Amino acid sequence: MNPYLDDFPVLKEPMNGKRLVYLDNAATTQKPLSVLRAVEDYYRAFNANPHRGLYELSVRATEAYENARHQVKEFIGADKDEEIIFTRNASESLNLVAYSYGLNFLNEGDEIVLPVSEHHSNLVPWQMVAKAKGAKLVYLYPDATGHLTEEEINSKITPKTRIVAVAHVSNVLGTVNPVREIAEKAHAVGAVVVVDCAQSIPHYPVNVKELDADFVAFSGHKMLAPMGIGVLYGKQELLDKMPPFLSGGEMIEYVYEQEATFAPLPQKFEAGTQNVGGALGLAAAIDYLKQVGYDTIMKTESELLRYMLDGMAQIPHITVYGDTTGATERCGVVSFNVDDVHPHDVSSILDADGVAIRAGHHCAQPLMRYLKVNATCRASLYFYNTKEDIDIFLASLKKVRGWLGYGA
Amino acid sequence: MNPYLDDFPVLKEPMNGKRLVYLDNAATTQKPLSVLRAVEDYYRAFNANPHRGLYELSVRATEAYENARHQVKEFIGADKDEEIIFTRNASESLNLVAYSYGLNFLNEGDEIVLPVSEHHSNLVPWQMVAKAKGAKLVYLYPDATGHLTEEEINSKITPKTRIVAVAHVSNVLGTVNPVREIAEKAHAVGAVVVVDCAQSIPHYPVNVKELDADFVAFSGHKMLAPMGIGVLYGKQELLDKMPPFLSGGEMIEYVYEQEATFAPLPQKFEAGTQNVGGALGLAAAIDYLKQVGYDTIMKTESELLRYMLDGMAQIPHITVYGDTTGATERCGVVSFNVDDVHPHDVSSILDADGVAIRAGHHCAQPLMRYLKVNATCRASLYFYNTKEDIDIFLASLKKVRGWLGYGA
Amino acid sequence: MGLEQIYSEILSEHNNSKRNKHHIDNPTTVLKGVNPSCGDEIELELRERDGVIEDAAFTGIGCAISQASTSIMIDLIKGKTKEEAIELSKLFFGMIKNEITDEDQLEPLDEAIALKDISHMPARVKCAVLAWHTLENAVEGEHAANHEH
Amino acid sequence: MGLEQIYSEILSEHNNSKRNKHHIDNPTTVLKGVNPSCGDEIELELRERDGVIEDAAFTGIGCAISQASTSIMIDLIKGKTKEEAIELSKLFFGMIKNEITDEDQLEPLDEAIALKDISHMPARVKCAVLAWHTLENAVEGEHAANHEH
Ligand SMILES: Cc1ncc(COP(=O)(O)O)c(C=O)c1O
Ligand SMILES: Cc1ncc(COP(=O)(O)O)c(C=O)c1O
Repeated sequence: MNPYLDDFPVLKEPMNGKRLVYLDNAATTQKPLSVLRAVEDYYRAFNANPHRGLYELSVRATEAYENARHQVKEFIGADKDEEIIFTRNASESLNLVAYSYGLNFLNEGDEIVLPVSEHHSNLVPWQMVAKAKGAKLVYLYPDATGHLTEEEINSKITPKTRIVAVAHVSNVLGTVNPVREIAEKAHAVGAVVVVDCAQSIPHYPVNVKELDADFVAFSGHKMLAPMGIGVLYGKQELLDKMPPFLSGGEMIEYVYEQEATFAPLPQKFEAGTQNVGGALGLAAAIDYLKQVGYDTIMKTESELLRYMLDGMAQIPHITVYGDTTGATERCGVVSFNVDDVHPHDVSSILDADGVAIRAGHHCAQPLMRYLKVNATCRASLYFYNTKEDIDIFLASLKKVRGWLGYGA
Repeated sequence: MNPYLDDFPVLKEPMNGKRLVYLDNAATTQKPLSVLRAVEDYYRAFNANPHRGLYELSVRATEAYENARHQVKEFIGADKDEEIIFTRNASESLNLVAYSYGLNFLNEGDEIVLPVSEHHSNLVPWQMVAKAKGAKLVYLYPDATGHLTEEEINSKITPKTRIVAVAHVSNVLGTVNPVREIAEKAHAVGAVVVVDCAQSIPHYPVNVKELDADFVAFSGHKMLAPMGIGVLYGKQELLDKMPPFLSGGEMIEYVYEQEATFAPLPQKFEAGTQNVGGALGLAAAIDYLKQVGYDTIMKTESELLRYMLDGMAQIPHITVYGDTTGATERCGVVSFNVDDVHPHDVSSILDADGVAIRAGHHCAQPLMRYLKVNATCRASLYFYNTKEDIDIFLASLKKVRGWLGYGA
Repeated sequence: MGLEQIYSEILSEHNNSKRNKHHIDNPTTVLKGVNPSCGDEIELELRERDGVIEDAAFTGIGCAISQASTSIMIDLIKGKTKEEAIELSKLFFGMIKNEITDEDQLEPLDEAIALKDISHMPARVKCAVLAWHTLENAVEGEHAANHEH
Repeated sequence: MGLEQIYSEILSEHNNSKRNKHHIDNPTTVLKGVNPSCGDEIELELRERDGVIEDAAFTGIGCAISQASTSIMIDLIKGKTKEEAIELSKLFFGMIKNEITDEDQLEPLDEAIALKDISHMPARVKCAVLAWHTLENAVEGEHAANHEH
């Protein structure tokens, strides 16, 4: 038995009369009871607007909020608490960089380099910047196993490059991108590196120093925390020179009728009342992750991944995209198709067996086009999944073509 | 006994050894158990990424999220669900309008009219727009009771006016602004009206049609809901012609390498994974507010307000700002000062008696300058407050000058 | 869920047979219908004469439900007047929204009744209605694809 | 909380008396210190000769804690060398951060010891340290007000 299941009540609820097999962890993870409790305790005992009040309740809320920031800082190995900005989700974090850095430090003809596999949230904001500033988007294309070759990286990152935006782990192929090598190359030409860690930090230790990232974005809800809280890490020297993004309460210093001066970091980038409950939920999620340990998480997931890929290899009429063997360093995200069956039908059929997978473009339409598919199915793992989950998934998958009147 | 106290556990926790007297409701309100339960139920039973999955769990999450939107729409009397955008807080809602409407539909020399009493969140974003577009900020100044006269409104709103930004209720003086009259005047000159309802909707019925507002912003956390969820209402014809603000997942239609097309409303303005738990918390808060009823809320608060103002009038050396008698239509927000005592000291001294009030500029520095004060104390009511709360507040307030060695 | 009812023989037959999936001669209307959120895309071709739909067919890609729904619709509307086609589409929307449940009333929908239980699969409703929305737009002369779901 | 200790006689006395609140003749350094978040603003004036702080005073507005803390500090540093003043400020920060608690060690702070319990009121710490941060900046020749809290 998986020792963590008891902490996730939703995984024990029957779904369509069957036990839920939750394999859409790349979309969002389930939340352990300790996280729910942390949020509830806050609202039950010391809910107040932080930073604003001088009274005890507000002081406690402020302390808890700032401790959560400190915990995030420690968790990702940043230098200072000021480098941690709380946002709503990874998308907002990336938009913050695009608006506040991109629109202010890019010029006509500058290039933004990014893999074609990026999630729309690390792609569409750069289209906006490119359009506004007359900059150019230059794409990196992966090889057949989903990997970016050194050659591809070296040929695309040039002295014209001002920004390299790259996911640590692809949400479609599970590929671990060579962020450190990309950052080295980017820094050699004076570009800044924006790393989307939305899909890595739930499964992999993320250390901003080791990645040598200038900015790092991720979402709480993909790493056991509640929805509505995200993080942007930025090197202080960069954040310091960037203008505010959202403006309003809390992020100011002096406000006159016609102009304003702004608070120091991190408040400069946190306008309005922040999601203290969410930040405390994220802190509790970090505690839980630490307790489980990345070693256990990686070991569990890579075993399950191999088991799943082996099982899928034995079912005819299935195409897996990217690395199909689990041989390279990759995360437990598997995109695939069933011959002649639309991914939406696959997903509906699996759902009838209580198996939750995702079907569609996974917010990565340029990659879909590059892979020459319209959509794919995607099964994604987390440490609370079990071999039994995979068995049920495989059994259901075997029946798919039959449902639609094809031979197996 | 106040029949609602049992629903708010934090109000029964002792604070500094005393019962908590929470009078900082304008900053954030406490949350009833039903709201906490709604959020927890979601995470325990059907947490999933909405809109993205075809499986049962995600369908349930999507339905619940869209029902919450529908409930907000009904609550504020909007025409269509599409006109309700979920944001992080009122500040983000106002920034969305500033960025997406202001930066795109204003030109040099255009004027933005706003009361000098606006919260920084409905003021600093307009400074940003004015600076970027060469537009001009024109301020409305209140009279001695805090009210905007017809004369002031008529003289400032002119054919040059493109935007009028106004709070329904001031977070410093509690004044109810004549939004309908302002909107009439603004529409007559073709300007759009942005109404900040952050301080009204917790206490007052808000109907976007009756206000004749083009945009309405508010925060969940000030109306019993969790932090991390806010609302922007916009008239569909306006939202339709505005470009997206945040970009990324969920808000797109087709994404190509160099360009993208965008989803219809409301998704166009909701990039990335949304705060479903927060939206359900807001829906539960609306249910709770409906159950209490605005009649009861307004009656309770106006009685408490009069009791408080009467009591304060009997304490020497106290100055109340704005309407000091409760004679005009106003909400239960009272800003005041104690002669010779800095508001921070007042707040610390009251805190020792378990009384939570706020001291400072209340995110309204231009108003502070206009009132010729550096800062004020602010006590703000909600329907769960009691006469006993006010008695404790008044008793503590009487002692303040003594603590600092002044005669009473 | 009634997956059996939905992925019934009729559906898989229509999905597999390419009977109605081709181009027609001299179409009077060609209209695209898309579901951006799931990537389904059909192109409906109609040839009308004197207000009657003489011939119809479609091309495009999509899931079994949208493909079968389109094919079944084409079987139904061929030889019907434009008004009759619009009546059928209203009946179809009524069935999918679970507003019309009476079997007798639904009778004119014939094979399309196999899609009745889609009303219990909200995520797939837009697959089932794509063809019918496109038809409505084609017949009523609107030239934009309908994005509603 | 120990509000009694904090709003003690010493504090209210220093807050009320305007003994150190004025301008001085021929100041060698004048430096502003601000707490934007609470609006406190002081201007510290020092006259140094041969490395000794001959005279000091302040003007400005703020809460009882920041006013008293400033006044007490001025009493303490007058006649001290710059190095001694910096030593005192380190001791003060140590006390406020609750890092130095030993009474004997704190002795040089004299009346300022009345502010010890501010360490339990995090929201007011920045009021207590404003003057001392301004002093540090003034003595070390930095010309920007210190925004840290
Ligand atoms: C009138 C008014 N507008 C806007 C806001 C901003 O709300 P939030 O901080 O939740 O974004 C507030 C509250 O702080 C307010 O009182
Ligand atoms: C790689 C990647 N980046 C960014 C995001 C966006 O995260 P969110 O939707 O929480 O903003 C996601 C998840 O959807 C993702 O998988």
